[in-house]
Amino acid sequence: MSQALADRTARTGVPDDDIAVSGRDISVFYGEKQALFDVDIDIPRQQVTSLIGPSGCGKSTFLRCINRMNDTIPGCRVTGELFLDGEDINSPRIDVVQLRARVGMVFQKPNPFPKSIYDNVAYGPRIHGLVKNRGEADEIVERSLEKAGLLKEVKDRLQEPGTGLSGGQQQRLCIARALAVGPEVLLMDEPCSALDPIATARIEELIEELKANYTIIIVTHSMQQAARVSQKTAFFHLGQLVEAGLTERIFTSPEDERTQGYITGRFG
Amino acid sequence: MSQALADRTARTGVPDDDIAVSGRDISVFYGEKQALFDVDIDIPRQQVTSLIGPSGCGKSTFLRCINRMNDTIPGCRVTGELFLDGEDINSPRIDVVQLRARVGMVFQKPNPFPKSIYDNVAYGPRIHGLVKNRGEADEIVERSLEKAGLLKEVKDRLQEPGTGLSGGQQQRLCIARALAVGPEVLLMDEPCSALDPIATARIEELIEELKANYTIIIVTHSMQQAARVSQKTAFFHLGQLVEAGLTERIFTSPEDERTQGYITGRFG
Amino acid sequence: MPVSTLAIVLVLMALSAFYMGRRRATAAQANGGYRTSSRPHHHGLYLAIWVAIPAALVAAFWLLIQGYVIDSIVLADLPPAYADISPDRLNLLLQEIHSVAGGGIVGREVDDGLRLLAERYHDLSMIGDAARLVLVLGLAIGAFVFALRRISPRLQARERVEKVIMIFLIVASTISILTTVGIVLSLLFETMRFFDKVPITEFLFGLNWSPQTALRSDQVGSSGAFGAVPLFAGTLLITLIAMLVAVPIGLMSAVYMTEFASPRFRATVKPLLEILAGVPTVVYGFFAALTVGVFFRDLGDAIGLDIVSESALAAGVVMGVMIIPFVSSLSDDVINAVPQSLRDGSYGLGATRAETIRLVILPAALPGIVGAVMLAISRAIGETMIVVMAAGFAANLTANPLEAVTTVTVQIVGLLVGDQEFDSAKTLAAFALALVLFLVTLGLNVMALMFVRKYREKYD
Amino acid sequence: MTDQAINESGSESVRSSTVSDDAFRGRLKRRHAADRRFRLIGLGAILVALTMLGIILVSIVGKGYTAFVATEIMLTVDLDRSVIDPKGTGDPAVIGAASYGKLIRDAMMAAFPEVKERRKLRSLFGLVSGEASHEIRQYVLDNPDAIGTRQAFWFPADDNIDMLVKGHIDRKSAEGDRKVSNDEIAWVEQLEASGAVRTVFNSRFFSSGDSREPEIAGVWGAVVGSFFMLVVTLLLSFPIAVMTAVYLEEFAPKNRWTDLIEVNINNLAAVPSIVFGLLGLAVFLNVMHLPRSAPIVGGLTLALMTLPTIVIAARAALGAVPPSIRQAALGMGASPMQTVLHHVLPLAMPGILTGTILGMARALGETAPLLMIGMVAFIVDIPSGVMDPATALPVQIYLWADSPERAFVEKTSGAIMVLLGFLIFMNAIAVLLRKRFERRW
Amino acid sequence: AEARDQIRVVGSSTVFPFSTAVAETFGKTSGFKTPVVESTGSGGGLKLFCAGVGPEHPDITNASRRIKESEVELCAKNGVKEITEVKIGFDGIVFANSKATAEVDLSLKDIFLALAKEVPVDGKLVANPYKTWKDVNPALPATKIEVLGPPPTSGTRDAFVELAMEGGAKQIEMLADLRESDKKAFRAVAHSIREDGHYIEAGENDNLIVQKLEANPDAFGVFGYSFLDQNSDKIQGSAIGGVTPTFENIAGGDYKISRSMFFYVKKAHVGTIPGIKEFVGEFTSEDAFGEFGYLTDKGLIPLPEEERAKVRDEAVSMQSLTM
Ligand SMILES: Nc1ncnc2c1ncn2[C@@H]1O[C@H](COP(=O)(O)OP(=O)(O)OP(=O)(O)O)[C@@H](O)[C@H]1O
Ligand SMILES: Nc1ncnc2c1ncn2[C@@H]1O[C@H](COP(=O)(O)OP(=O)(O)OP(=O)(O)O)[C@@H](O)[C@H]1O
Ligand SMILES: [Mg+2]
Ligand SMILES: [Mg+2]
Ligand SMILES: O=P([O-])([O-])[O-]
Repeated sequence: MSQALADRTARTGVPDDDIAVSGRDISVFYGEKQALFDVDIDIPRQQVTSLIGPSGCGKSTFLRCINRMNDTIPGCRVTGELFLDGEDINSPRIDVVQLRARVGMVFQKPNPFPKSIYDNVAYGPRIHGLVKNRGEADEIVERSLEKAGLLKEVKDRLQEPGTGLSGGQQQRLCIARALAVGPEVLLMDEPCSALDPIATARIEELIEELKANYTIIIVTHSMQQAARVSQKTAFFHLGQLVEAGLTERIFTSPEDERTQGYITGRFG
Repeated sequence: MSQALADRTARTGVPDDDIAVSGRDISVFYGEKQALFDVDIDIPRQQVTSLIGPSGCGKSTFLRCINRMNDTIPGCRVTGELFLDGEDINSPRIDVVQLRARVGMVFQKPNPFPKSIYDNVAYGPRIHGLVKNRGEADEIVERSLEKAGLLKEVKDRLQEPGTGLSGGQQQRLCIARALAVGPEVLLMDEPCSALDPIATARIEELIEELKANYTIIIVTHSMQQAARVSQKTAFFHLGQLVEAGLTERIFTSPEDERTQGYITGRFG
Repeated sequence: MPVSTLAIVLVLMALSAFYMGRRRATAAQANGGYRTSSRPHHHGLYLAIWVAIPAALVAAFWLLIQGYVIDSIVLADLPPAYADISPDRLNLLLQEIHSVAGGGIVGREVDDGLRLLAERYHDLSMIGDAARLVLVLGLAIGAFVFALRRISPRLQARERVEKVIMIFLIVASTISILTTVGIVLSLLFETMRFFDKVPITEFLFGLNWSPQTALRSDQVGSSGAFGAVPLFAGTLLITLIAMLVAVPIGLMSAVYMTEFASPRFRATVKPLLEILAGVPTVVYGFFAALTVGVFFRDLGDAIGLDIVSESALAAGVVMGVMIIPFVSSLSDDVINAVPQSLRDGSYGLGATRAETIRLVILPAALPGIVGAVMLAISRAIGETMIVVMAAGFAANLTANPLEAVTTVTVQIVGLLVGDQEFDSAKTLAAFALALVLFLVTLGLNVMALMFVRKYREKYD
Repeated sequence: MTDQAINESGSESVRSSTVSDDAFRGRLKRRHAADRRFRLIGLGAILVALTMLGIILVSIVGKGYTAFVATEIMLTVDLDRSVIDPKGTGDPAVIGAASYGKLIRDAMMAAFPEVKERRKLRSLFGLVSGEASHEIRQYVLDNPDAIGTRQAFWFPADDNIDMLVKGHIDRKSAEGDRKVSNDEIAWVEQLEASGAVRTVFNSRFFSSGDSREPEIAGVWGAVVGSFFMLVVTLLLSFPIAVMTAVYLEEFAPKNRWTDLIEVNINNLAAVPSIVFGLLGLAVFLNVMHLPRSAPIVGGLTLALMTLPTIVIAARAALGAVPPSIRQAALGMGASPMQTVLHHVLPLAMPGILTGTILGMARALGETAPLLMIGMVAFIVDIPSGVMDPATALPVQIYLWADSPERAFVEKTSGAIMVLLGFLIFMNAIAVLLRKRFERRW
Repeated sequence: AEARDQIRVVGSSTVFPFSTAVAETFGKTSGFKTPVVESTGSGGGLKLFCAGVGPEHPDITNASRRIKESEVELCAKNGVKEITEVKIGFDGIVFANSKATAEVDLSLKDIFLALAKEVPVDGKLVANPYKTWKDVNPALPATKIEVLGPPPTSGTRDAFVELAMEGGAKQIEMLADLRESDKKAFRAVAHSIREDGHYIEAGENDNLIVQKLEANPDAFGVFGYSFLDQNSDKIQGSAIGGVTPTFENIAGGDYKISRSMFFYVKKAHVGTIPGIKEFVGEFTSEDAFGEFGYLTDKGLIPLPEEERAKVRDEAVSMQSLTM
């Protein structure tokens, strides 16, 4: 680990403690099939990093490495090293529960629990003991729903099941649920894919706000969105990290021709 | 029915037989809650119609009326009349199975069957008897996957489960599955929400192609996409159809101020 | 043609009808290029149904009545030798006729009269069999021709076939109702006779059960008491103990198998546990009576508790062991069916496995788990042998699991297989017990249904 | 999150470095401990259940494995023509009617010439099973040429001798305390010394029907009876239960009537099995006049008993299939029936099969309802169809367990082992099927 | 209705072991099919037997007690008018305990006092206060009274109550007086067994009781003689009034607690169902129920010789039962 860390500054030119997440030689296999190939990446603290790339290129797979969600997929194997604040998250000393509390995630397919909207949001704070009583829980639920831009639509039906919401509402519910725990790093797998422009704008604002305190990694297919919200962008292709760097640079003068090809393709 | 039909030409200015789907006074209730209010709409044949509007406004709900998928939601009640090629689809003489074969649907949340990729696509043609033997099935599967832009990625793993695909791949699989049946009308509920620009472009091309023979209704949150692919656009708000018309007109000179507000909001 | 051959012929005819229907529809489709929602195999099924079902129904009906009809024809004009036979011997005469006609032996000389009757019976049977054959095959062929004519591109064969399937489904569902009606009817009359002898209030609210009534008329005996409360209390107590064993062990086993264990472990352990459900209850009975009961008694002796060896505890614990797989396997299946995305959602928030299971998975699987538990409770309430052997017949009204109690089922079995008399309150009590138990469990189930309705979480 | 933290960070932060602070760590420790406990409890639960299973199996096998071997005694029998066929007719009817018991008795007296006293002779003749004379008879009928020769035969020993040889009777206990006399022990020891006693695999146990003589009693009749019965049960209960479940869960309108059916089915599961026996008695015997003691009646009765179990399990399994699968299929233009047959039912199949396993296991092990329909009976002949009188394995066990003869103790356990073998075989098939259908989504 | 060529026997579980042994031998030697013998209990058997004539009804029923008048009436009502009764021997009911404990000698009075629900104390009937055998009779050990016996639903229990309990009650003066004055009241006392845990109503599985006695040396059990015979290495029968339950004592009538066993033949079926006569002949042959017959090996206590001859004659000639 120390060797790898030592190399880092040299390679990235970013001082160590500005790097929240850094991956070295990350490969992921689903059974026989390799989905990620030797990814080396550094993700700056308290900034927004976008992951872009064609469908099936491994963005979600990479995202799931960061909070070790890949552990839950049978037959999935991750090699290489991934550091969060300088700690190897795959080391046995790391507690995946704490890791996942620190690294929140919004999934690509909205997956609300078959519980009430309220309980969906209150779930995280409750299990982590962040709330002591009903009052605190109410507050945190309200605040999180508000941030995710859902409060207005659901405030008079908080006790109805989360599964009865529209697709976009479900997605915002999942965002609220992740925010309620107050993670340090937030992984968002296409958080706006089911959202209309207004809701999208709301989420982008939120991202802007959160950036002050959180490290955010967002998978998006909208290059405009990537350009709007992120400071850094990483481009994946066929399981490889082709190029990563400042968003501006990636969009204006990509080094790799695959990147070039992708971003100059028709817009999404 | 006849009265309603008679009214139509007058109202829309479009000759009858160019209208594929037309709705009159459609309201939808989920239990007590009303989700759609008296929607009157005409959807032209062999064109693309976009449904836009903020999340939760009832786009999916309306889409599900057209192939009567709302029948499957317990407690959901639809009133009003909906005509497909002049036939009332809610009439008892209509066979919903045949209706759904004629009106294909791609759902907002990808829902592949827990079967192999191949079987996912071949399922529709098989039950509708569109294929007689393995060879024909192979062909139709290949063609549909190709059209949905998925073939390249999955052609060497057709026998693996469809649930093991990435989010975007699953969505394209669902599109391929719907295409395989060769419906007359295709309902697409945010078909590109999980897709990258290239795949999106592929689907948009496909829509362009299909338009020649199919009537397509697409829910999208991307106004650019609506502008690119559709000839007509309908804007929903809080369960009401606020405005519908030629896409160009809607985007350039909306009549209703809610539409105005929505399309001049920040872009998605 | 014997019945089995006829059945096989019908099946073969249905099969060929299926193929023909399919062929014809395929051909029509190739020519006409039509499109309906019916596939060629639907047409095949349509044809097969027409061929098989009416014919099978008629055959079954014929079979049912042929015997009676022929018997009554044969008996209608008896030869003079049998003219004055008493009605209750007719039955025996028939037996003899059947025996002789079938070439079997009879324990007496076969006289002419009998032989004549037997021949007549034989002839009539042959005629009946032939007529049945002709009718059934004729019907099958007729239906085939009729249905084949109707096969056309326009025919909505799938709808018809599905309608027939639906009828089958509905008929199947009503079998449970018929079973219930059958049970109630087979209990009701005896129960009413019982309540003629013992007032219903005494039965329902009496605290003393002691069916020590005399069985013989020359035997006076004590009058006996028929207060069923101790039996129901005993049933409740033992069921409760059984559930205290089975639900935690079963549920935790299911949870461990689905959420913690490797698939290999699960694949081995689950069937192993299922063996527990199939060990004959007699074996459990011996186990409870001789091993567990004695073990608890000795344990009690060691710590200064007075535990009888027929304690409710022993019977309940062993019964609990028996029904573990009802809880574990069924819960395992429904837990396994909870979509992975829900687990992901919870893990992604930093929940531990235990939290995910308790707060997300179990609630989502609740209706199925309640179903499993209800099934286990049902099994416990209805179980007999274990309790007969391990807990015995002592009707104590107590909530103390260390004492002996008895259950409703024990008494039912005791009363029914013991020395019985057709109209003594003692024998009739079994029917009353069964009926009341039936009603009590009905109440329990209504409550369970309402519970599930209330707490159901529908995922997806 | 402490109150202070909230105040400090204000509304700005759900943000909580709180997930890294000490309080959080402390809680985390406890949560992990709880998690480990939970896991251990799970493992413990399985271990408890398996231990119970182990204890039961061990006690059965420990008592019963000796049922699979039988003691045999060798006797040299003179197939005396003057006894078997004095006139030399060669007519099987004559040969069959001869007194083979006498041949055995003669052989015994020849082996122990010193025994003369009438009473002692009686017990000497009792060393070999009464079956010996039937065996000789069969042998002579099959080999008429052997008449007049002397041949050595292995005969099954009497049950008490069998118990003695297997060590279930203590040779050292006082004579009055055991079923074998000192003389008998001496004779057996003499035979043992000359190698005329052996224990062999008890094939008769697996091939013959019931008998009142433990040494020749077998389970085959009961196995066949159980088989016929379960075939009837399975053929009826499985399809009917699945159809019922499908109708109720997928098609039936949700109204009072279907609620009634649902409650009713659940309630049927709680009906004591003996009451199903009463029902079977009333309906199948008294109304439909099917024969008593026949597997078809047993099968029908058990089918009614098994039905609710499978229905309940199947409904739970169908209900657990996510709605999105149904939506997908319906959206493709599959009819509701096709949706169910193609997608929902296969996905629910593991649960349905579990219910079937449990229900059939119960049907296989059930005695009480069979009491009422005449299957608790002594039946020697092996049934050849569902209409023949038959008994079933659990009934055989029940009857043997209640027989006075000591030798039936091991037979009882042996029969239990056979039943468990039957059960495991039956379950194995279902488990394999179930595995094929199992998947997570 | 199918033709039947196989005898069907139903009835008492006590007679079952003997009836089946006869059936097996009959099947092997007679050329007829082996009869099907069903264990339904005496009452259940008679109920089936009396349900009517015809192939669907049994031909013979076993009983461990005599048929009751009401049952004969029921039979007659259903057309079963002629019945032949055959008495086959005795069944001793023993009072036994584990060999690990000392043998005891009980009087019927001791048994009554130990097991009755109410016993006379100082001229009044009170709920049975005795806890140990010593309380009942100072000569007995001071162990807790614990008796495993059949439940009230069993025929064995009826016989035990009638022979042992009632016999014991008669030996108590006060109850003997009561018997003179009010027979009914006397019987109510004599026939009621205590229900406070000292008498444990075990099932009808006698093997189970034997094994429970082994596990619990202080307990006594009430069951049939054959089980004592087969388990003489583990359990011992208590002497009743100085007489031990041995084969000879029961056969000779010295041992008081024993009852007769019967079977009943439906005469109407003789001649129609093949083999009934022969079966009855086999059952009543000296080889079967005689002193050295195979049934005695199975635990049957044979009738005295003259009675056997009489029974045989009446059986073979199918003499009708008259009550
Ligand atoms: N099954 C249901 N039960 C109850 N309410 C529902 C259900 N499905 C949708 N709704 C409600 O109906 C309204 C319209 O939902 P619909 O799914 O049509 O929205 P939408 O326009 O598709 O939104 P989105 O873009 O977020 O998918 C929403 O308020 C939603 O919460
Ligand atoms: N559970 C799985 N089992 C097997 N293969 C998988 C699994 N999940 C993903 N894959 C494969 O791994 C590759 C990368 O998948 P991933 O989900 O990371 O793609 P993605 O970049 O997120 O795509 P999208 O934008 O479509 O969501 C794909 O080829 C996919 O088919
Ligand atoms: Mg993805
Ligand atoms: Mg929607
Ligand atoms: O079965 P029994 O009537 O003899 O107790």
